[in-house]
Amino acid sequence: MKKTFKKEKLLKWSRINRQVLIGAVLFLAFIFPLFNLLGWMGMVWVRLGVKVAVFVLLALGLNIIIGETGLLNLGYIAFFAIGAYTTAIFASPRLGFHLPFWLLFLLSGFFAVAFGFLLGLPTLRLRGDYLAIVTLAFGEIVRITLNNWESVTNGPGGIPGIYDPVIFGLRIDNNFEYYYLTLGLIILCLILIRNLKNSRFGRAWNALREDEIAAECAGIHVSMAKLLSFMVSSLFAGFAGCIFASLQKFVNPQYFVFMQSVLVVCMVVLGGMGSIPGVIAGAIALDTLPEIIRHTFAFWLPSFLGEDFLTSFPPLLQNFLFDFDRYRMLIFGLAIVLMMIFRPEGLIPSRAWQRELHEIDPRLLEETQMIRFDLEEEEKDLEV
Amino acid sequence: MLRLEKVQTHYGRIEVLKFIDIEVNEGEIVCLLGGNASGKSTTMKTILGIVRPTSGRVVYRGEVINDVPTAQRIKMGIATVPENRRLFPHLTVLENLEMGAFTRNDKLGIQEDLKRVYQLFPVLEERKNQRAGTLSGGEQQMVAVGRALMACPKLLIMDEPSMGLSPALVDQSFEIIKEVNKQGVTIFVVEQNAQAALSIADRGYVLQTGEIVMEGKASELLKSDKIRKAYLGEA
Amino acid sequence: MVLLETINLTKYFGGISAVKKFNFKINEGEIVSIIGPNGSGKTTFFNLVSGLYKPDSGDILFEGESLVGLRPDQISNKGIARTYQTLRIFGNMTVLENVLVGMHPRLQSNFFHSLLHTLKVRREEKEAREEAIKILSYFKGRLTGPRLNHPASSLSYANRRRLEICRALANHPKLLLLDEPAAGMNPSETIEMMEQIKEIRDKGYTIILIEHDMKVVMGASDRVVAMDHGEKIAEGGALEVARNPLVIEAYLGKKGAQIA
Amino acid sequence: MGFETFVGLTLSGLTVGMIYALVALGYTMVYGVLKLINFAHGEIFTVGGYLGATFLIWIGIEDGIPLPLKILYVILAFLFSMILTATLGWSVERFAYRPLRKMTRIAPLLSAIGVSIFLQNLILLVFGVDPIIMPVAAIPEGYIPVFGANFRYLAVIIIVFSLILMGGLTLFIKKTRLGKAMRATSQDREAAEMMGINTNMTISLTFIIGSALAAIAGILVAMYYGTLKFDTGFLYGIKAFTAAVLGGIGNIPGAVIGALVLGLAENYGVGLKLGILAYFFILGLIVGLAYQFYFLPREARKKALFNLADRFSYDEGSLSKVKILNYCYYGGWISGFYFLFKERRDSLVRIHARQAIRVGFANTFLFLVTLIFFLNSNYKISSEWQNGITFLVLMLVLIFKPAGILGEHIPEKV
Repeated sequence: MKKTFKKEKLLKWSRINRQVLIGAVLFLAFIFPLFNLLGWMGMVWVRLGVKVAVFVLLALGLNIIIGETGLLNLGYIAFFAIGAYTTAIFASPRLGFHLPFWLLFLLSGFFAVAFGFLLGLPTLRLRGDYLAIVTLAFGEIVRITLNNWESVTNGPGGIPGIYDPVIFGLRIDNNFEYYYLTLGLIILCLILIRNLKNSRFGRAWNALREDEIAAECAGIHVSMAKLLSFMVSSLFAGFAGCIFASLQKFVNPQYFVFMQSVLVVCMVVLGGMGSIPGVIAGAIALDTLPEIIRHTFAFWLPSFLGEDFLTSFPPLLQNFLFDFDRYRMLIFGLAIVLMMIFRPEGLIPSRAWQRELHEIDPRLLEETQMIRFDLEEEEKDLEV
Repeated sequence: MLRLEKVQTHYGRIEVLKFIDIEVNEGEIVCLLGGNASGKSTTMKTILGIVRPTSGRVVYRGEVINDVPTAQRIKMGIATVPENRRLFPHLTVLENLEMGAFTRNDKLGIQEDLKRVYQLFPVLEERKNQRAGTLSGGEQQMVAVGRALMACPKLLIMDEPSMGLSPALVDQSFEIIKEVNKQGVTIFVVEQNAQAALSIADRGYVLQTGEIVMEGKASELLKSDKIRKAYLGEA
Repeated sequence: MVLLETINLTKYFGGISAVKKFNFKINEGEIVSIIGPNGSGKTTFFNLVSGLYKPDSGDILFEGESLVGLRPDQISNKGIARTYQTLRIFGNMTVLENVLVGMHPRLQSNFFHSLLHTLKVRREEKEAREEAIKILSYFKGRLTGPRLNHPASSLSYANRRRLEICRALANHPKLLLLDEPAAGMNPSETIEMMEQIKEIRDKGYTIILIEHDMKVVMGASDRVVAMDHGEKIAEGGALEVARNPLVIEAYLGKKGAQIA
Repeated sequence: MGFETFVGLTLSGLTVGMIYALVALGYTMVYGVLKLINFAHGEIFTVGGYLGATFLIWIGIEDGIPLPLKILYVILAFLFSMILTATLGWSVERFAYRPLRKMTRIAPLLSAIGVSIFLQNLILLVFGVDPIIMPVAAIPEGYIPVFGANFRYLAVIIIVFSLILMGGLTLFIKKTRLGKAMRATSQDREAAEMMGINTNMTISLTFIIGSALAAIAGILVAMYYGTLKFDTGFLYGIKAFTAAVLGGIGNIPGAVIGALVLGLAENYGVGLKLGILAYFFILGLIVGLAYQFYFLPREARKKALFNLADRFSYDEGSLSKVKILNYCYYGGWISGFYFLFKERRDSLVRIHARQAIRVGFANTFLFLVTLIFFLNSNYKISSEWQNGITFLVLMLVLIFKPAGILGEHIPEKV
């Protein structure tokens, strides 16, 4: 009796804390650009904020595939590219189109989803690791096509001069406006994701992740469910691509290399597969970390400790701290490996994956589990 | 010959075996009974060295073998017929048998043992170049036993030899166990089918959720009420 | 009325027949047990009926319609649900969610409604939840209360089997395939399970049961079919089958027959 | 296009194919044992090439050095690189994969990607963005004229050397004690352990052999093209993986055949006009089918060719219809549709009719592709698309025939 009471109280607390935390994070996200107006922070950071927001959107989309449905998509950046190029082609002097933004936005999403459908339809019955390779190949094919289809994409030269979006007569042309636009989109997507997660579709995805055969025999159309999750995640990538292209005013195939796909996978994995706070934290951390490190050692610390405090460091370390960008992928690669070994559920884990990834060999576990759970069961029965 | 002394085993933090004592004497057939999840396979894996005990001792012929690796134990004469036989399906029968003798280096001895196995199971000689996966259940059981015998064991551990076999084959398989025992191999059978196991064993142990709850002569165990109730399905 | 009928059902695995010319019939409201040694084709038969395997020849008729060539989810939607010998619950989802997944095909809400979480969806979800709890309370307090929101992997072995049955019931199947529902249970739980199976039948479900425990088979089933090497070797009332010499030879053994 | 060009393309296709095969063997062996796509294998290949080239530069191989000494240097470079690369492969398995062996499948896969990124960036940091250049003196010069095409000595060496290595590997796996232990481990690890096989050691051995082969391939590529870049391995890795999948993963002869097919396809693809490619398309299909047919059990062979219905004893009613349906396999899919609608009550006929439609559809598809190729027979593919072809092949194989040409060899438990 006593024990359960305590537990309930604890649960309540954690729920309240969660709400407070979400509120705080949202508030921070809203007032973040104001720091610039107050003069506490350079414009660089607002710009970084927009970039982070775009990647948060991307990571949230990828999380639907990896975290919720348990499939690995290594060509995710291709859908981002399709969204970005759609915007670039239909809103730039390149081919002389200039579609209104809302149409462009929907069109970017639509093309990304359409390609997701085309890729997903034949491939989604493949085993997990094969699917990873096929998506990788798809990503590369998209990039190669963008690189070579010069009549439309201008090849490696890219498409410059993308028009600013205009929403309700408001012309979006500075970083603040982009920031709030993306933030709004993120919040919208979060609501949609939450709705889906709590619906029959979200449950079907989770069931697929857990046990495909049982899910199929429970009446879930496996290919349709997988295709749906593939398409929803492509949709987010398409949206993100649209914003990205408008923001940059320029796209070229170099943005959409395989390493970018891996970067987004890193965000999801390091943050915590299937956990929305984790994924957001992962995206923020991986995007800002290099900048923060560089700024810390190039500006902030010297201003406190004197210009040449770094010279006392060994040259290799100096090089590392100043030029963190070069070491970024090296460290992320290492981080993935270490993470998989020591904390596979990510920094802010979701409950489900935590258990999933800590499972021992099921054959070995079978009998131990039974014993353990039978014991727990007895305890619980006594308790109640 | 083999003695488990106060053996305790964990998987992670979960305790599976709780201080069990088991003794197997030279030339005996000893059976270990237990239902699902009682820790039978863990006991077997502990003896083979695939799972290491967290405390207690495993003593084999007077030596403590707690830290001896599996390969070494097989060289010392402990061989096993795993649960569900676990043959290598894409290797031929001959290759499967050879895998049993993996730890041995004496070519002549291996050849002799091969002959001995073929004598015991003439079918296997006919099928020696067939893939093991294409054999019938009974033949697979023969390969599994033969493969264990190829290690020239002094102690043979059998994990659920009756599992997945029809009653006729179960009888046959226990006949084989008796036959092997007559040739001087000590046998430790882990079984769920109490009836069949106790009818050929000399002594028996009963394992329940990681603890030995009963032990004694096989004939006595067969008569015990508790056993009849729990394992022979009598009300 | 005949609910499920198989005609000369045959399935080969690499030249060996797992199920061979198997003719089987079950009427509405019956409990039929299938017994036989391991590897005799019982589970293969279930897999054939639930669409995981495609038969090599023969036909499966469910309410007069053929099931051959349908996907497992289509078959499930026609009203056949099953459990598994090796438990296949969704371990990382809660007990309640497991049952809700079982309800998936019955829920109507479409994708866009779910995306927007409309009133209709909310109402449907609420009703689904209530019904799921009702189904879970078949097994008394074992799966309800605080355990509703526990992950399914934290359940005991016996409760996982019960949960699997609840998941199967969630789709309101006409036919329930239970694969060794009492495996791994202790004698008293086994007896309880037997009673519950009968209760479920009384609620209007038809049940095919694979079971090794002869007590359950004897106690619960209206008819028994014995299989060996993929073929039917006997059929009839429980006692009749248990006394059949073929069954005794292939499966029960002399001692087993005495117990039965 | 002259005949010489064709011969030249064939020879370079074979050479490149052999190199792919050396890398593909590493993938296929690891997949056979661990069911893991070793993403880092491509990077291990690069490291091998870099180490070999660095060694040759360091030892100062020059044109003035007498030939035997040159050969000695090159052999030393191979050994040096193989040993270090094998150590790298071993440690990757030991530290990045082994701790994850008991986790769900996505964890080791992600770890492998992590290792791949780590190694690639490590090479970038240590050796810089500029490609490493193989000393010219280390590359054998000269060529043999074959039907008017030039067959470089190096290419001859690559082909012969690779054949010897693959032969040796096959013998090793088929005949030796360790090779059998490897096969046993890949089929049932726990049972192998119970036989006294040190499975950890066997798995390490798989990685060591695979990495050493990759190192050889790396040096050979560096010699063949003269340079190596930090990200060459990524592409070679994917191509070799494609080869492994094309041949049927886990299947060692499959990896070799897949690699040769891919090497030839790439070279023909960019060198030839589409019309000629169409011929090879069909040829490849026939060769693949013939091979698969050849490896069927003898009894099944006859039945597979002529009468699918005889495979099992069907009941009388459906039998004749199924027999007719068999002609659909060869005839086309219209009759399949006909039967599907007319006899939709008969489930057996339905299954076969669907299959007939599927096969018919695939045949139609192939026919159309071939036709398009012929119609565009003047069109030449630009060489930039070489990688695109690989990716396309990979996607098509995985979509239409994931088991590969020779079939997968991933043992299931009994």
